[in-house]
Amino acid sequence: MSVAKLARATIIAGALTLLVGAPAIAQPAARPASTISSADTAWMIAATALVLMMSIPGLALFYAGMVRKKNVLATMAQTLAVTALCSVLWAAVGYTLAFTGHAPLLGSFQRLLLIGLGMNSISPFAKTIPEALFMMYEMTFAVITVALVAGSVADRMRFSAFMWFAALWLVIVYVPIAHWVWGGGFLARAGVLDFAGGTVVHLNAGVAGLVAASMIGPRHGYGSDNFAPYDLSLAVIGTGMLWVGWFGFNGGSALAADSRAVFAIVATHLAASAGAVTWMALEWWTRGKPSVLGMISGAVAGLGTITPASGFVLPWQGIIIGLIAGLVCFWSCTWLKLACGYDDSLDVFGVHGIGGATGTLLVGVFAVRAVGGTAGLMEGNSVQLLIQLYGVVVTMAWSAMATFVLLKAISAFVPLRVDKQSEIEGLDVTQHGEALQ
Amino acid sequence: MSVAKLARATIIAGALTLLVGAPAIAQPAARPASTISSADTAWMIAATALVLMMSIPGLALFYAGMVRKKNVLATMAQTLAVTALCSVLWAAVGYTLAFTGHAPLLGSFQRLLLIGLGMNSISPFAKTIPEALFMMYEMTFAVITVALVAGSVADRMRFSAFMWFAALWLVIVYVPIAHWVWGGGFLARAGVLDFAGGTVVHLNAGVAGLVAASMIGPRHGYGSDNFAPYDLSLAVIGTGMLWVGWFGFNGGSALAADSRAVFAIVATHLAASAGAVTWMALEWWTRGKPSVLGMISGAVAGLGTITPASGFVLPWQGIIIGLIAGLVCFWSCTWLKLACGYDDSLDVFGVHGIGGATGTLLVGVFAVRAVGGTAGLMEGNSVQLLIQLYGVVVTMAWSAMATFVLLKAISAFVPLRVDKQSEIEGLDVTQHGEALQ
Amino acid sequence: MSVAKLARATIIAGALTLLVGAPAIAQPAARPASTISSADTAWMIAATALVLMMSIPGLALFYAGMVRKKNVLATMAQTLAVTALCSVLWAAVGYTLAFTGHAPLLGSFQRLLLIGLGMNSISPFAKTIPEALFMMYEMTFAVITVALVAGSVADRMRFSAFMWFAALWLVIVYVPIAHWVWGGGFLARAGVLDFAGGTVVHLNAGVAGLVAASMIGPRHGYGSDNFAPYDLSLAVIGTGMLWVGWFGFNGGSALAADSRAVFAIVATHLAASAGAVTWMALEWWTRGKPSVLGMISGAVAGLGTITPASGFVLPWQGIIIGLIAGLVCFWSCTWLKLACGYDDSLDVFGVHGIGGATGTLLVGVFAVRAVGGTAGLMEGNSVQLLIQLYGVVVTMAWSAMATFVLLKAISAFVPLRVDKQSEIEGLDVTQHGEALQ
Amino acid sequence: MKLVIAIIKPFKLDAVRDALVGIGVHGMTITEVKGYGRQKGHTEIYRGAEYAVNFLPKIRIEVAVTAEEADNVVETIGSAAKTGQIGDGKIFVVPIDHTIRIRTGETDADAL
Amino acid sequence: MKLVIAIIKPFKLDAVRDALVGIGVHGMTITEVKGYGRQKGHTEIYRGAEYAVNFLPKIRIEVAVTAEEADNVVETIGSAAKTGQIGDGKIFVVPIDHTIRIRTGETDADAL
Amino acid sequence: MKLVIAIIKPFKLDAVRDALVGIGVHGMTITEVKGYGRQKGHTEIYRGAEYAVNFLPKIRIEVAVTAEEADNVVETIGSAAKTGQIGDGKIFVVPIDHTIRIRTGETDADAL
Ligand SMILES: Nc1ncnc2c1ncn2[C@@H]1O[C@H](COP(=O)(O)OP(=O)(O)O)[C@@H](O)[C@H]1O
Ligand SMILES: Nc1ncnc2c1ncn2[C@@H]1O[C@H](COP(=O)(O)OP(=O)(O)O)[C@@H](O)[C@H]1O
Ligand SMILES: Nc1ncnc2c1ncn2[C@@H]1O[C@H](COP(=O)(O)OP(=O)(O)O)[C@@H](O)[C@H]1O
Repeated sequence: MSVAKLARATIIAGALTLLVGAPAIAQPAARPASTISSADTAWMIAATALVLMMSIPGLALFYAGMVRKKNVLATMAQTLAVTALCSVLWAAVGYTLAFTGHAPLLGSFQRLLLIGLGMNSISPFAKTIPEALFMMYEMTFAVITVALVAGSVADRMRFSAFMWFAALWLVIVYVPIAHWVWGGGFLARAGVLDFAGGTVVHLNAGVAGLVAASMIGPRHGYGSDNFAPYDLSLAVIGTGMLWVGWFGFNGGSALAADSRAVFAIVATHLAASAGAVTWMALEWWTRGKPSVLGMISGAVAGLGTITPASGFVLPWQGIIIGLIAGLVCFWSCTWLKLACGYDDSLDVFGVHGIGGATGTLLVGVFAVRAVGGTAGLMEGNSVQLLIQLYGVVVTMAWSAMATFVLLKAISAFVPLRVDKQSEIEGLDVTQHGEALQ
Repeated sequence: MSVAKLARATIIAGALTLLVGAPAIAQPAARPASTISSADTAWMIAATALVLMMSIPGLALFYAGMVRKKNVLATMAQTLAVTALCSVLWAAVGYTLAFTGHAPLLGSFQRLLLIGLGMNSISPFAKTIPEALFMMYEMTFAVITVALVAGSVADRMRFSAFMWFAALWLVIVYVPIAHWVWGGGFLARAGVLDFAGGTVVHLNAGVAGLVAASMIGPRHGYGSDNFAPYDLSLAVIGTGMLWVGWFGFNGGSALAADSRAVFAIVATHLAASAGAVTWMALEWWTRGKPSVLGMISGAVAGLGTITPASGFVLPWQGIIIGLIAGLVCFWSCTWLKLACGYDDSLDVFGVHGIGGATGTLLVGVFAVRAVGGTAGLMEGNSVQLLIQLYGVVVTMAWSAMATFVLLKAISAFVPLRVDKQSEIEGLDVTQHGEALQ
Repeated sequence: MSVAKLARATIIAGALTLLVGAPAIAQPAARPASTISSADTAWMIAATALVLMMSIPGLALFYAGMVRKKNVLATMAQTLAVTALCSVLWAAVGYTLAFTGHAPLLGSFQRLLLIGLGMNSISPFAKTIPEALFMMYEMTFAVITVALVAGSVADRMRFSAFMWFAALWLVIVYVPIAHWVWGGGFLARAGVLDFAGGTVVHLNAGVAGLVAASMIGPRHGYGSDNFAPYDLSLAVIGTGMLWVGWFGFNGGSALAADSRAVFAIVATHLAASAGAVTWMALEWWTRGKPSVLGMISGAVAGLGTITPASGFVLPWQGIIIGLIAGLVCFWSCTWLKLACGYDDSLDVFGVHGIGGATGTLLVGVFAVRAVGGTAGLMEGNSVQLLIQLYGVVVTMAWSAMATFVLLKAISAFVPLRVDKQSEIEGLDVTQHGEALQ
Repeated sequence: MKLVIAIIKPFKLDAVRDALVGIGVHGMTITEVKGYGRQKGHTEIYRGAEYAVNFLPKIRIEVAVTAEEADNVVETIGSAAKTGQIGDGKIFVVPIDHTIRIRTGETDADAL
Repeated sequence: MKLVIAIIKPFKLDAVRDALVGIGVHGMTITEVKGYGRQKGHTEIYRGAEYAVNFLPKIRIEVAVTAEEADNVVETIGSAAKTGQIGDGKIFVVPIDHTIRIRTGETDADAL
Repeated sequence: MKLVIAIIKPFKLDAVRDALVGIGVHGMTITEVKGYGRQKGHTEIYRGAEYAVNFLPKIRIEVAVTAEEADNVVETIGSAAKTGQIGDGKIFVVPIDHTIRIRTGETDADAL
């Protein structure tokens, strides 16, 4: 099978890269400290704080607000534990493998355990801020991507199995894709545009979530029991924090306090708004009532979809992209999911997967040369759409395949799912020994 | 009636302005990009994020924490939906009508749908940051003002009617006042000082809320049933976010990372603190116990009242203004409201309306030339107080009148209020089909 | 007794200082405005907002999420009221006594009521930002330190007594220690290193909490009744905000948007992560299940412990320090507390006291000259560890003694504790006349 | 002695309490319950799924009264709680053998 | 008339409701309760302390039925709620003197 | 068989449970309820308004026992729950026709 071949080739290539990448240690990335801009540093610290806030407490709330009472704390625990565990792993091996070296498939070991990271170090990817800040900023992206996946398997995945998954998935799935797209890897060289993570973050998490949800199977009672969220107000708070934090996510991806950051932020905000309005309108029209869950779903759909496009388009195009996001993600969450029958608990695939893919393709349509340096279909550069499609396909393939293999491997040691009785009793008590009163 | 005449004159003038304003399209506001300061941009992005956080999740929580269980989600939905809808409208027509052109009554169509807003565009109102950022920063003000109004009609207004109201009120009430005071309109020319929105935001929202609450009528059971908040802890979280976000609201209104921004922030924080302490003391004294609801009311009263004054006074004067805010707003929420008999559900008029008016007048008293360039009564410039009064009266008149006409018009198409049975059952279920468990 | 002698000597010395410090008023701290950096100002405003967010809503949530339903609002009220009251007091007397003048024991009255604080004022402690901003930044530290103490006496301290305590403790305990360590006092001169508050904030609050908890006595039902938290999800939200806000706490202590701020932030984040992972692992191992309460305890332990060290160590050393924090604080909360039998309700001593002391000592071990200018044991400067120990001992002594005397004095006028019936009924209703529904 | 158990619509609670106080009944105990009956619940929308919520919020009132008062109490509750619309609820009258007031140890009619 | 009171495990609610509807019982009232019995609760971990949580969440179902139906209802609930594991719960049958449907004023069997 | 229903002050729950276990009663079901009685509630302050909160939190305990044990159980609860202050609550004893243990199908005394 060609997939298997590709996998093998990739693994071998990865191994080679490590060898090839190693000599790069000799070339220090650090450059004269004088290029560090206090203003860019000021903004990027704030952006880093904003992105961390997206995970904790943002995503923790967003997810926990959509589950049943018995799983609220367990859902929060997943985000919390991922933040802690993956941060350490990112500093230890993730950053160096994603953002150093010149190999097409994987980075080098130049910054293993952050060795050599000094006060004056600067990454070639962010020349006006300290490298430590760039490392940290990218860390928050890694963390939230892993945490996003948890939504698909909420309410039933065993905590220990999820911890193994999080650690390994970070290194095996996230790090390579980050390197390919953002770390000078083969997708970057092919010209794939992804400003803040349409492929690396959202599509990647969505596909992994879909694979995981399919492998673990639907929740007990899916389709018959009432799975209404216990406390949607938590999800609304979480949405607010995600929305605000996304300014750091997309705006910070400009890596400077400049007009491009501002354009990214404005497009982001308008896309979130348009997404929320669209989903609200669709629900109002199809069901007679606009739900709060629908509004926040639309906002997050808009946010996820604009992510890859944000630094490449004009602010008002954010409205168009948000509108498309609302339509497409509404369709995927209400129709596609039912049609295919998988139980993606919190619609990670439906919102982030579909949204990330849509957004990545829309970069190829809407990209404006004056904003991000590259033109899209609308400005006559039709090939960019194909390049974007290439990025989407590669991301989906690797994410799906590697996630599948990884979960299979883990399940050989730890059951992925809690037993039925524990699932019914709730993960809060059975996994963590505590519960909401 | 002179009010009617004024209204007619205003409308005609407004129409003319549009014509007059149109030629202004020829004059590009964009100036050499070299004037953009990264540091100011860094701060203003952060300020914009902070002000957005004030609405979502800040205000959503603050309001939702003060209603009964059956209306928590519906209350959040109002803020959420306003944020989404009004953001799009602001980008489409609000910004251009408020902040471009030179007419005294209304702006121009120069930036309709953000046309012409480029990477190098700069607004004459904020010369060191990208115009897109200025547009976005002002957007967050428009959003929160509309969202504030919802508190007056909480627990009973029909969601569809509120959506119509929000969209139209933004354009018909908020945009003109913003132009008059901040966009170079006739109040600005008259010398009215309003640093961050005593008239435009707080008084405006408070008066509109009062009018709306009076027209819609009191809640079923008002004065007899127990309307105790379901979960005040939400309101406390919201207050914290409002308080912190207000640094962006008042500090950001300096539009630069400078000493004036800092002075505004310090005065703001001290006013909030003094307001909270004052309300706490008053309740302790009059009722024997200081309530948490009282403390947060006092803090928000202090914040709303210092808003117009923040960039014009010395930090320590914030304490005086906060103390006055606590006294005046406590009186309006406990005595005035009962005396007049209106049911302003979440005291938008009592806190924001009275606070905004008080603060705007106090600018005329306390303004310090060395801080904001204009002196007040204390420094011998007694005429400023009259100018401030003029600003207050005009804002109240337009806000009251236009809100009244607008609601009358809407009620011809959609009932403003839900039916009694739905009100009793709760807006969460009847308007949105969902509920807290 | 030598303690009594020390106390007397200190008090006399303090009195003298005031006299000595007074002449310093003649020397204006303000320097040419041209040294103000917009970029540093931009970052420090953001940092100030972040630290305020740590108190409200951060700490309010963190604490309220760990108490029983009947005390949730009262717990929030403590943080809220401290924020309001201590902010005003800090502006009035705290700042000037801590950060002006040259005396070794206490500051001067140069900035009493913020007199003389102008747009161009600059503090010698922060030369590139407006003095008003420095004053405000330090205010947020004072606030959170006082608020932290409340956790020890949660569920039983009378609100009025706590208000007296907060006001007096700020001036009598916090202000002197802040002056000694950060304001050029005798500990600073002795070379004690405390980047962001290992002694001044965490150890100080922890010791005061321990003394207060011991004096007030254990909660009714301690050791027998089920004290399980009512809504741990609040504590998780609070932890997220504390964690994110800590970037401002530790990063802002560099007082500039530079590499040192970045190093502090990275070390902080890694310590929090390592602390959380460690506590999680310990609980998993000793009890079979990792609790959410454990994870957040570990994160906060890591954060508190890295605080004094953050600007003196390398990022990866944050992992080591976080790991040690997790071990030591887990031990103090689970073993030490039980062994000694005090009821420190929310483990302020166990987490902040022990963590702050540990971190302060670890600075002496890990300090890296290239980061903060001073070397520690690992770089051969073994005397630094002794100096750190000196700082720890002095802080503990003053904090314990002064807190004890202060509480004794207050209890002569107001009972420190509510009566048993009120404690059983809950502080929400008995102290504030309101409750969660 | 009878225990009158009434399941009513939540928003009728205040009316029922006032009516009972009106006829001299000064004690009652209420519970938040959920009811299933002819009254069909509403449908909640959940991303991609609708769930019929069959159990609706109701209030369960328990009032212990002497056997003689029971009919009057039942009637009073019945008329105060009535809206005439489906879902108004039920009243059950159950016998009580003994009643005790904990504070005083009084029993039966004295204990009410 | 009998009031059948059953204490069951929460996750058995849907099964019990369906079974009752199956035998023609179309009304019931449920309450979230906590039960203490042979089934020992779990231990909750709280920083530095373990607390045994002895009261476990249960659902209390009340169904009013005619005396004839009572046995059938008891059996139906019993078999639908049974897992065979400790903590399955209990059923109590209590006599009812009168039943009234508030909406219509109908009484006894007509009121069910 | 009797169903002993006691309404008590929440903070007395642990004492009552321990006392019941002490006399060999090993099963009970509790519900969080609200009580209205002579004990007047507190007043809550709400911006510009005071509301009297009349319904106070109470705990409702249900214990099924054999007829012989009933008196002892009533006395035990009564003394454990007593504070002597208003609002201590009530105990009602109601007859039970049948009792069933769901897990085993045992009935009556065996089912307890
Ligand atoms: N047989 C029953 N046993 C116990 N409770 C019942 C029974 N039938 C109805 N109820 C309670 O009465 C409520 C109202 O019943 P419903 O059938 O909806 O309306 P109505 O009584 O007006 O016909 C239900 O929600 C349920 O709580
Ligand atoms: N004597 C009793 N009175 C009232 N409720 C009881 C009694 N005994 C048990 N229960 C209820 O039944 C539930 C199950 O009882 P338990 O002893 O745990 O299991 P089992 O009935 O299978 O032996 C308890 O949690 C409690 O709610
Ligand atoms: N007639 C009654 N029927 C049902 N419950 C009652 C009745 N009277 C009192 N109660 C319950 O007992 C509780 C205590 O009653 P109360 O009159 O306040 O004090 P006391 O019993 O000490 O006189 C009430 O809160 C209520 O829950």
